[in-house]
Amino acid sequence: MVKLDFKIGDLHFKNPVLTASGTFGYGLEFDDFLDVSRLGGIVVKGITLEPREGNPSPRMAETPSGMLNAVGLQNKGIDYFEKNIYPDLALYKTNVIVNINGSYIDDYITLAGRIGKLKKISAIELNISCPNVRMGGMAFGTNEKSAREVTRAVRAVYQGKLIVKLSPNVTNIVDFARIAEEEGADSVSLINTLLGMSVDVKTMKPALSTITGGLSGPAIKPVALRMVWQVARALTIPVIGMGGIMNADDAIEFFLAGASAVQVGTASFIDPQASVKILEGIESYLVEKGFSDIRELIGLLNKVH
Amino acid sequence: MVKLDFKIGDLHFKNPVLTASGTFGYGLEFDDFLDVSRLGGIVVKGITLEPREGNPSPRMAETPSGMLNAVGLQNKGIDYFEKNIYPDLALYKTNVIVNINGSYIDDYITLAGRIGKLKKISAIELNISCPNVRMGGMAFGTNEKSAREVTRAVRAVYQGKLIVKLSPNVTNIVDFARIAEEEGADSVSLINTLLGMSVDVKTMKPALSTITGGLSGPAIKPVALRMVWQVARALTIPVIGMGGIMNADDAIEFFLAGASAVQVGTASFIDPQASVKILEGIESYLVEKGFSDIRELIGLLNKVH
Amino acid sequence: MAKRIESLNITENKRLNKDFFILELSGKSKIPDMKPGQFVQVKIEGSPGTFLRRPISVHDVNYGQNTLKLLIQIAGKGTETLSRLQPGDILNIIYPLGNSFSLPPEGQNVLLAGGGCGIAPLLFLGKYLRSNGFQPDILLGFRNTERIIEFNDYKEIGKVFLTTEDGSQGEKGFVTQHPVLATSKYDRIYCCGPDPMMKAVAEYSSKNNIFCEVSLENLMGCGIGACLCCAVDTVRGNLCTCVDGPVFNTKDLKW
Amino acid sequence: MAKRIESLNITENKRLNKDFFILELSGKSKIPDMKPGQFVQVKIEGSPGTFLRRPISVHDVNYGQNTLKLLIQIAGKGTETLSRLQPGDILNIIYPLGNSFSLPPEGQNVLLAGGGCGIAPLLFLGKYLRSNGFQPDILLGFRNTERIIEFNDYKEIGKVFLTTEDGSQGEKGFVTQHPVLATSKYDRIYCCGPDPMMKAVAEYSSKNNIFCEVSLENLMGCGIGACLCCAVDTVRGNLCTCVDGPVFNTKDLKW
Ligand SMILES: Cc1cc2nc3c(=O)[nH]c(=O)nc-3n(C[C@H](O)[C@H](O)[C@H](O)COP(=O)(O)OP(=O)(O)OC[C@H]3O[C@@H](n4cnc5c(N)ncnc54)[C@H](O)[C@@H]3O)c2cc1C
Ligand SMILES: Cc1cc2nc3c(=O)[nH]c(=O)nc-3n(C[C@H](O)[C@H](O)[C@H](O)COP(=O)(O)OP(=O)(O)OC[C@H]3O[C@@H](n4cnc5c(N)ncnc54)[C@H](O)[C@@H]3O)c2cc1C
Ligand SMILES: Cc1cc2nc3c(=O)[nH]c(=O)nc-3n(C[C@H](O)[C@H](O)[C@H](O)COP(=O)(O)O)c2cc1C
Ligand SMILES: Cc1cc2nc3c(=O)[nH]c(=O)nc-3n(C[C@H](O)[C@H](O)[C@H](O)COP(=O)(O)O)c2cc1C
Ligand code: FES
Ligand code: FES
Repeated sequence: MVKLDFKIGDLHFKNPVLTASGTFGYGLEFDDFLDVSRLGGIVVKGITLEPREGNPSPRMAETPSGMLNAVGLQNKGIDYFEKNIYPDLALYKTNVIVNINGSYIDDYITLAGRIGKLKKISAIELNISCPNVRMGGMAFGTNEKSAREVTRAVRAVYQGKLIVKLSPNVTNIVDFARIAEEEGADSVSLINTLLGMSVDVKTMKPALSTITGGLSGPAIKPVALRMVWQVARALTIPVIGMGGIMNADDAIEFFLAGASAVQVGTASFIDPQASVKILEGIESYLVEKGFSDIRELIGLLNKVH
Repeated sequence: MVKLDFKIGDLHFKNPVLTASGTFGYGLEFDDFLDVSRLGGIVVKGITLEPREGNPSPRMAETPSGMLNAVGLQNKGIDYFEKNIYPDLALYKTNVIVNINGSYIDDYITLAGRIGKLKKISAIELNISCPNVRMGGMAFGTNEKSAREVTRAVRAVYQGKLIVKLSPNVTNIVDFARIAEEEGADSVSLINTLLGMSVDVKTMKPALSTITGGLSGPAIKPVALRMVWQVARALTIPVIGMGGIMNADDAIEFFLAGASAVQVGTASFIDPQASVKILEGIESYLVEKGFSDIRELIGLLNKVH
Repeated sequence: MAKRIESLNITENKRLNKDFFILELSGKSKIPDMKPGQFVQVKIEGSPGTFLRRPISVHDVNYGQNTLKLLIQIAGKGTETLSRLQPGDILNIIYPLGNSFSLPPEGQNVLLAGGGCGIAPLLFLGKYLRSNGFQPDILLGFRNTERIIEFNDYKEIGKVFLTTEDGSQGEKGFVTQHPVLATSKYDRIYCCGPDPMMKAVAEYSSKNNIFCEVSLENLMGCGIGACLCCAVDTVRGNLCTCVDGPVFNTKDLKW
Repeated sequence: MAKRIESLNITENKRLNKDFFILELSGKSKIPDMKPGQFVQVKIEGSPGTFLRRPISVHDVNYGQNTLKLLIQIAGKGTETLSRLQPGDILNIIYPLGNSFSLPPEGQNVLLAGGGCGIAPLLFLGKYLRSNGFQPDILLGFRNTERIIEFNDYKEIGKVFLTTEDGSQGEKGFVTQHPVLATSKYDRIYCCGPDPMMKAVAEYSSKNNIFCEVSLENLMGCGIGACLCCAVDTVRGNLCTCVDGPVFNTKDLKW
């Protein structure tokens, strides 16, 4: 038996395969396909204080080896979540992490406070890719000052584990990772989607109602892997890697580059069982290569180079 | 007959299809496959003052819908170029643009001065993606100060048309485009490759000798298109778009987003005739849609939105 | 019925005309119960441009023979790749997905209206209605003779009326212009087809106070309610085409 | 010879064993003159993971029948997709590419040494040498019996010697351990195979002062000298495997 578990601080994960926010619903959508409790954890879809309708259709476009989305954080808000969704989530025998979003720092603070009261929620994933309304619409996660402020504010009110999810749309992602670590984050996760765009040449219109949207899927894997490698070398807190992971080999690339855990995103759309298949594949790989603990794999690339 | 020509200042291009630096050799490698003079122009491979051996093998890796390269500007230097390559290039009946690179601002200045003496070279493409040795290895193109300095320095010594090639590995590419325009560039071209990485899980080693490398091909098209759209809305000088253009439809997406011309890169590896096929495809599209001049297409998306 | 992911065998690929074909699939294990209006998410192998699955309606089900049919129009790379499948090939699908057309109250007079690949779910719906004691009329619209899809199977369900836009067969014009709408009185219309057709039928129904359900198309990321990419604007806010639909009562849609 | 890009027809796909197959291609127009050691860049259709072309050596040419053969080992997704090609299918290639093995001075004693898919260019080279009056010996190395590729065609060129690593056929060990190297005196060795084999042969040649050419493998972006991705470190600096090679004199290589 290979050891697969990992920890963020004292929070234990039985294995390092999680699902990425916005790509796995509330887990419940996948109950027909797999035993969600087998996973190391699930990150549920992005939540906001107030209900949000999200963006108009069309909200997605297929691109070479990837997809663009412009969902726009459609969700029913924290009240609904607490009342109607949390009770079901509480039944999962795995870590449930909530991805929080806001336009103002106060939104984040209130949300984090409310989530902090939900016993079964293991951690918060702080999504700083939202446009910071007070800072003129520039995303929190692409501005060092507001990234620091929002992390500090949430850290001050939230006692659980805090994972800061980094935006890849920056010159130097390591700067942002360092800020998160400095401000007391327990872990960082990366990458969120790359900002992209697609045009329908038949209609001569943008493919998305919002013109630009978030690019995910295998197309972004090389960029994601590079960023995880850079960040893992610079930080001491665990790094959760994601971006285009479709199979076990993809996940292993991230471990070798220094990720302590991975999140499976877009892959779940194509194969709802992708996450457990990846988990099984990682286990086989470790056995085949003669490792007894996944820790031996993590950052092996950094040790050699 | 549809009108396809475009201008950078008073420099005339018979059509808006160019080839991207580093992907079309010196054009000569393609003479067996197409009549290079049919193209609007070619941008020859990156040149430096001194000869460069480039990086060790392996220099490339395939990724989903893309490729990573770590060529490292292998070239024989300006002396060799002037003596042995320029005479052949001078025979092409199209614009020949030279992509210049350096580690110090002085390298760029000397190179630009020498290129300025070569009558047949229509323009310089200033590649600011090289690491700026004096600024601690951060690429010229990802630091506003050094981007400004190098553009200003080259502008001061070069009378021909100056195209600044922008790096996509920045938080806000529009800032860099504006700097280029402010410093007197006649055009900007974008995007250069995204910084990426790939790991061979069999050997547990990086796929490239340099660990990270430049991602090109269809995978990056959504990011490239988004950046071209952003930049074209912000500038008044012509924008040359590139990144994953494989066929005429891809090119048309860039025109609709605001590009005045396009460069075909990685596509030429898979089909050495890709550039002329794209040119023909653009022409058919315009005829089919009832346009008589490609100018009607350019930035149509910006006009609508 | 629980959703599942399964690799089925292609038992037949029947080409109907230049653009349409029917795939017959058969599974090793018993296929699940499906309801008319539901769809499957098809995985497309060997098509580099096709990254995501494609939604296709259930066209027909034969529980006795454990087979399932899909009627598919070649619309792009994905469907083109599917059109080249051969008996013996394998097709991975996620199914059954989505809600379904509602069963009318006893004795109602029902019309099924469809056009193009939108006729796909109507065969299964028609058979289902027949087995529940209804005698639906069927109104099919096509662009021209060349585009007509063989509809003999529909004749076993009820009377079939035909329109073509160029008048080359049946009545000339759109389905909403067919005289049967004036001569017969329908309580319900079930419609599936191109957007403009569904909108016209919805308008007709609304004017004449007829209950009308349509099966919407939309781009889909997942098909199971996880990605929220398939939003449709309704009086109850943004709903998912894939789990709240694809069948919607037209009075709920903000068209 | 000018390079060209062309779609050829598959006329045969012959499976040799679990891993190897031979594609025979035929063109409508006359195939160009090719030289032993040259290769083609193959476009792989319908393989989502395979973005770039794949380099494959010319295994055999029959100008009379206007056909060309490729001997291919299944190494990954691209070659796996090629292995499923059927007669009648089309294969787009760019060719002829690269330099070639040099012709020996008259009367020289020549050995062709190959292993695995590295034997591919040696058949064409052997036939070429024969037609120029040479009588090369051929030394083939394989891992084990299961991996042996049928080599009857090679017997028509010259004497064939065999090694397997496990000794299940021929001599046991690597090609450089075959006794023929001790008993015969060769003036030239042409070698193609896995890197360790070529290095061993190069070392043997260097020690015994034998002229030795190897055909290198490398990852290729373009195959025509445009991308500089296929660099090989030589005494003359970085050269391109695709245009300066794939054939190199081992004394030029910085191994
Ligand atoms: C619930 C549902 C049921 C469907 N049932 C059937 C059916 O039974 N038979 C059938 O032939 N088709 C059906 N469709 C439509 C089918 O999904 C699309 O035609 C198919 O996805 C196109 O894929 P492609 O790769 O061939 O085309 P692409 O190359 O992806 O696109 C070609 C063109 O089709 C449009 N398109 C792509 N996907 C969709 C989509 N999901 N809905 C509408 N337009 C789209 C694109 O915008 C583009 O203009 C259904 C769609 C939905 C949502
Ligand atoms: C000049 C030249 C001539 C060749 N001639 C032949 C031939 O006649 N017959 C034959 O079977 N093979 C030949 N090869 C090797 C062949 O190109 C590779 O096996 C093929 O590209 C693998 O593609 P794939 O998609 O199947 O494997 P991938 O999935 O791309 O890779 C599978 C494995 O093969 C390795 N690999 C991939 N491409 C190459 C390459 N170009 N060279 C070496 N290793 C590679 C990868 O690193 C990986 O470990 C030749 C290579 C070169 C450079
Ligand atoms: C449809 C969709 C919705 C998403 N919603 C969220 C979200 O609400 N919050 C968030 O932090 N990330 C969101 N993401 C980003 C993913 O969590 C993940 O960071 C990204 O998709 C890259 O991983 P992948 O390539 O494996 O999908 C979303 C992605 C997709 C495709
Ligand atoms: C092998 C290779 C070498 C390149 N060399 C250069 C170079 O020397 N100078 C430069 O400005 N860009 C270089 N580029 C970047 C391309 O010019 C282009 O910006 C990039 O590849 C994106 O376009 P594409 O996706 O169409 O290839 C190179 C790209 C590749 C793939
Ligand atoms: S397609 Fe994903 S929610 Fe409907
Ligand atoms: S493969 Fe491009 S230069 Fe050799």
